[in-house]
Amino acid sequence: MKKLLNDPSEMVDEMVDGIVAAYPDHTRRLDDTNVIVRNDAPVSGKVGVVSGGGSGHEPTHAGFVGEGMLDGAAAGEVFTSPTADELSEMIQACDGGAGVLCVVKNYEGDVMNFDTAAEMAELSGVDTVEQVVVNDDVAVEDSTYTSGRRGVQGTIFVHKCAGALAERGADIEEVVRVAEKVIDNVGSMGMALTSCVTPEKGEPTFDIDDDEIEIGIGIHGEPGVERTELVEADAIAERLTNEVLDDVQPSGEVAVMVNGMGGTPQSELFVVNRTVQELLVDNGLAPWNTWVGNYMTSLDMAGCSVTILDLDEELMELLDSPTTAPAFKTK
Amino acid sequence: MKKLLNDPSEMVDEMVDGIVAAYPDHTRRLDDTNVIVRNDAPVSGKVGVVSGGGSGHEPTHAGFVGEGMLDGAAAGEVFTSPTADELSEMIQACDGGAGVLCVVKNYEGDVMNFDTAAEMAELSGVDTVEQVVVNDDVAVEDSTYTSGRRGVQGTIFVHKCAGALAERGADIEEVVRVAEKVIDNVGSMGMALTSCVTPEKGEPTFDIDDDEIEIGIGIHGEPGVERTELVEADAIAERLTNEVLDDVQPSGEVAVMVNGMGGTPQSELFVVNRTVQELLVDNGLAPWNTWVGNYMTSLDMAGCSVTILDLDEELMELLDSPTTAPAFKTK
Amino acid sequence: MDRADRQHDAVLAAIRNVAARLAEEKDYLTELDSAIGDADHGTNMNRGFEAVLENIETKQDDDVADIVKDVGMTLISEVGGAAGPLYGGSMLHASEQLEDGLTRESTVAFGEAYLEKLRDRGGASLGDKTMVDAVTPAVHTYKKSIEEDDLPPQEALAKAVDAARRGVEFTVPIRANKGRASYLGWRSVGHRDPGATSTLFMLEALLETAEHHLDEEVMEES
Amino acid sequence: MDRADRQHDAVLAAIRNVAARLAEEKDYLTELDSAIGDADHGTNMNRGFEAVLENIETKQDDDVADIVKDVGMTLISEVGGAAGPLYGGSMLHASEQLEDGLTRESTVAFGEAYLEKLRDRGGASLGDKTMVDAVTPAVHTYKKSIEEDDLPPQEALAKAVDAARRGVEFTVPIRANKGRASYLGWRSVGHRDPGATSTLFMLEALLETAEHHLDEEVMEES
Ligand SMILES: Nc1ncnc2c1ncn2[C@@H]1O[C@H](COP(=O)(O)OP(=O)(O)O)[C@@H](O)[C@H]1O
Ligand SMILES: Nc1ncnc2c1ncn2[C@@H]1O[C@H](COP(=O)(O)OP(=O)(O)O)[C@@H](O)[C@H]1O
Ligand SMILES: [Mg+2]
Ligand SMILES: [Mg+2]
Ligand SMILES: [Mg+2]
Ligand SMILES: [Mg+2]
Repeated sequence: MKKLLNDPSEMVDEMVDGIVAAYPDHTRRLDDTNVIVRNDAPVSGKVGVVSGGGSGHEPTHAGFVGEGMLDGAAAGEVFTSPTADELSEMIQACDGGAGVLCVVKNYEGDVMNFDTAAEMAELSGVDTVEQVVVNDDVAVEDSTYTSGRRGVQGTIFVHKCAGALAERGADIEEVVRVAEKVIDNVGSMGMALTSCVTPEKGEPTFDIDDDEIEIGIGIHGEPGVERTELVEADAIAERLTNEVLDDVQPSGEVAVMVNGMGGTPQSELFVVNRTVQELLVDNGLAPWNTWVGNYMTSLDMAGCSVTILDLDEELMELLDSPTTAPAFKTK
Repeated sequence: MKKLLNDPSEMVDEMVDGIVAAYPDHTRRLDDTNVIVRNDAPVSGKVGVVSGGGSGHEPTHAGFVGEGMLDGAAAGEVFTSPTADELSEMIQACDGGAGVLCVVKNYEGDVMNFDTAAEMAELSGVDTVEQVVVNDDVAVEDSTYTSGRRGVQGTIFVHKCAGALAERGADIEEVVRVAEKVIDNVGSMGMALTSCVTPEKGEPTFDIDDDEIEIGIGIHGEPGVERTELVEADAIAERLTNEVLDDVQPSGEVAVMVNGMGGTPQSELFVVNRTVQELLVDNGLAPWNTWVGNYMTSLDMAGCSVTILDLDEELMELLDSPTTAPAFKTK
Repeated sequence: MDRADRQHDAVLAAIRNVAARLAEEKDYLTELDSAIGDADHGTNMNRGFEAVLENIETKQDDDVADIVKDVGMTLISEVGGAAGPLYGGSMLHASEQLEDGLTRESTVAFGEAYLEKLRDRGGASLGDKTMVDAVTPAVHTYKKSIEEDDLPPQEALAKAVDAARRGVEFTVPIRANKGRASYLGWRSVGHRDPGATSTLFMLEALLETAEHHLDEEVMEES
Repeated sequence: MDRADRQHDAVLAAIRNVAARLAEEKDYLTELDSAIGDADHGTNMNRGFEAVLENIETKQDDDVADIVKDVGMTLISEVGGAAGPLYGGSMLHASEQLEDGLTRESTVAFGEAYLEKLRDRGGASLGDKTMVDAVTPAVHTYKKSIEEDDLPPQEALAKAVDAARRGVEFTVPIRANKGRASYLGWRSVGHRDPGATSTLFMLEALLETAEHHLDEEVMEES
């Protein structure tokens, strides 16, 4: 498998350089880490909002660093949670005295490393470190038999709403409240046509035939919850949308994300979006705004995900307030 | 090759529906065409700025329709110029009485169809239809042996600058002047790791080995100007950047686009960007702003392109003025 | 059936034959366009002629010139790309020559007008590795066969097809100087031009039709 | 060489052996993680132990507990993912038990502390198809072999390795309830757990080291 890389083991390091080189006005890199923070971090008196996770999901998370969104983003190795010491450095660098909220996607590695990092940061003098865990993947049963549901694309809406509220000077309880509100009202589900290829392994993570698809995949090239035969885009759009709607049960205006997994052309995402929107309207919902594109990817995997967030006035206003984060465009 | 599609021959039609469904506040579709225009088109007294071309390059062109950028975008079949009659309808729908500028990428099909469309639109009462032809692809020799150089990613900067000036109420001569200024100062070059797969054909357009790359490709799955062995990302970044710099010969501040061809993860684009930026600085240039992502793609092709625009105060200001176009985020 | 009716039927039959042939050759033409273009020529032409077939159902009563004009307009609005304006525009322009029906003279005039518009619109010269390389020898040969050699129309057309075939073969060893293939530079050498090839297929379908529907009588000066 | 020096050397040798074994098994572990996880476990562990190898060069003079502690910290800051805090955190926590060197008692206490931290941090129970399934039988067996059966340390360790191997095999036919593999539900059945397997490899490397570097004398109570 061919990739635009130098030494694969240097990929994350070089990528982080490349991100900061693209957005030097907004971002800087913390020395000797793979952490990117806002250039003006810590913003005194503002609650810091940070996130992080394995690499391979770009533009997640670094693309969401900017005024009105994230203060910091930590990049782990590909699909591997960042280590606790880097996370702790990020928390410290983004603490303007009003506390730091960590937005964590629900994976045991991420949760455990963020937990450890919070302890370390508190020992280093950060007053308050809060954590919210995003678990929007409705494909996964939330039962005693799993580690809870995974966190996927809904996380981006958490970043935006929490980041916007923090930017306005809200205190940490308020920021946590809004983050939890998004988490409670968002659901996602994804599918794959192909496996991704990780730089180190250089081969597909899973084998899949030319007439098969995986339904209910995560963002790490894990197999999905079900393998089915290849069906048309409309059938896929219906399956994903209906399962998300069943879970989220929205009632009025919704925010929608039709996300590409990295290897799928945007034309196909729009074909999917057409049917997603039809279903929403059929269900009496009002799509308030829609994002179509590659927002939280799985390297070069072909496939898509559908995310739906049930909105109220507060969330609409927060989603729409300005941000300089390069990967998020407001309505 | 698996794709998120229904009937491949309905792809463009369904995609156009899906685009308008995603951005209903900004856009609408002209009946019985694959043309998307600003919801409020024609804007009375404003010069209309329109573009178009084959599909398969999303978010180009529809993603650039919005206040401050394009008034209209016509989508042809995949990699096939839109037909003259649809182009003519677009021109008429975007004529607010101050004339319409057509931004055309230099392909014979596009140029011939836009030429015919302009004649048709003028017959239907549009006073002034102007055309600029973008030919920024430095990979192609501009000689009597070619049809001139191709138009590629630099076109997006033309849309933005011309669109911003038109939005401010400039007359058509002024808008043409600025479009030509961008064209004179921009260059691009691309490469591919893999061929794209068109929906109708369902197979790679060209064969390429696992240890080969194509240098100097266009955006239609055409083979490039040269096939070489697979090299590291740094070598690729150097080759593309140096050839573009040689051609554009910029001197101070530059705008940069590191564009993915559709199938390349953003992480890899950032690895490329790192080296691009180093080279720019080594050449005494000041990168004023950089866009990294999928802007003008070739379906699911893996690869990238580098675009450099030599800036002056006017172009910086125009690039940075606000636009609601979903696929373009200002600095 | 009078002469006009027979001509009318011949033209409709020709269109159906061309459409059928292009449908058959769709994948092959796209294959040729994959090598030196963007893999859409077969799809483009087939889409165009499918629309033509639909349209002529409603144009059964038009005269020969109007039918050909309508084919040109349909191609312009359905094919897109480079082939759309070239095929469609040339046919539209040349259709005028058929206003008095198909005669030895009018078909020569049609060919000449077609070639003229093709060269005008696309700006390609002979040897640029485009459809011009197939059209030019066909038109020249047809004209000479009719005007100088006084051959019957089918024979003249058969010679024209043969000439076009040489034109297509001639595109193989030369470098493209127009169209998408020109971006390949020397790498275009060794490949058959898709547009020249589709031109040949159309001419072959015309010849086949002529063998069944045209005889000297039908094309006699009225 | 006195007892402390021999223990010191044994620990360094053990670390090198473990690192070498994980380097060898890197692709296999990643392969296992491809089937039910995200294809990084081998890379993660290998990256961690490469860093450990570098670090111990500068820690040659530390005592046994400090060296193990340092290994834990390095794993925490280099491995990431789930394995980093689990392996690193457990080792860091358990290292305290070695403050008075390697003895029959201290090694049992180390194992117990390691297991305790592992279960605390990850919240997994036996049978959840995680590394807990390898660590638990190993620790239980080692403790019983030393405390009840009064076996020599190597023999106890050999039994522990055997126990871990059964634990690893036990992960194959059961459903995952923790970690990434749990998202697969029933589809996880039939696959070997990567973390349990890397645990086994580490124990095998320890046993190999013990056979060369440890005898009863070295581990006698001082
Ligand atoms: N300038 C031109 N003059 C004459 N023929 C041309 C010209 N440009 C392209 N062609 C013809 O058009 C053919 C390609 O048509 P098609 O693939 O349908 O359009 P596109 O090149 O836009 O994809 C070429 O094989 C060539 O014969
Ligand atoms: N909660 C847990 N408790 C114990 N072990 C766990 C837990 N979660 C994961 N593991 C172990 O970690 C292994 C995976 O490690 P690794 O692949 O490096 O991390 P990640 O799952 O973050 O990619 C699993 O095979 C399993 O043995
Ligand atoms: Mg991982
Ligand atoms: Mg084309
Ligand atoms: Mg073509
Ligand atoms: Mg893993």
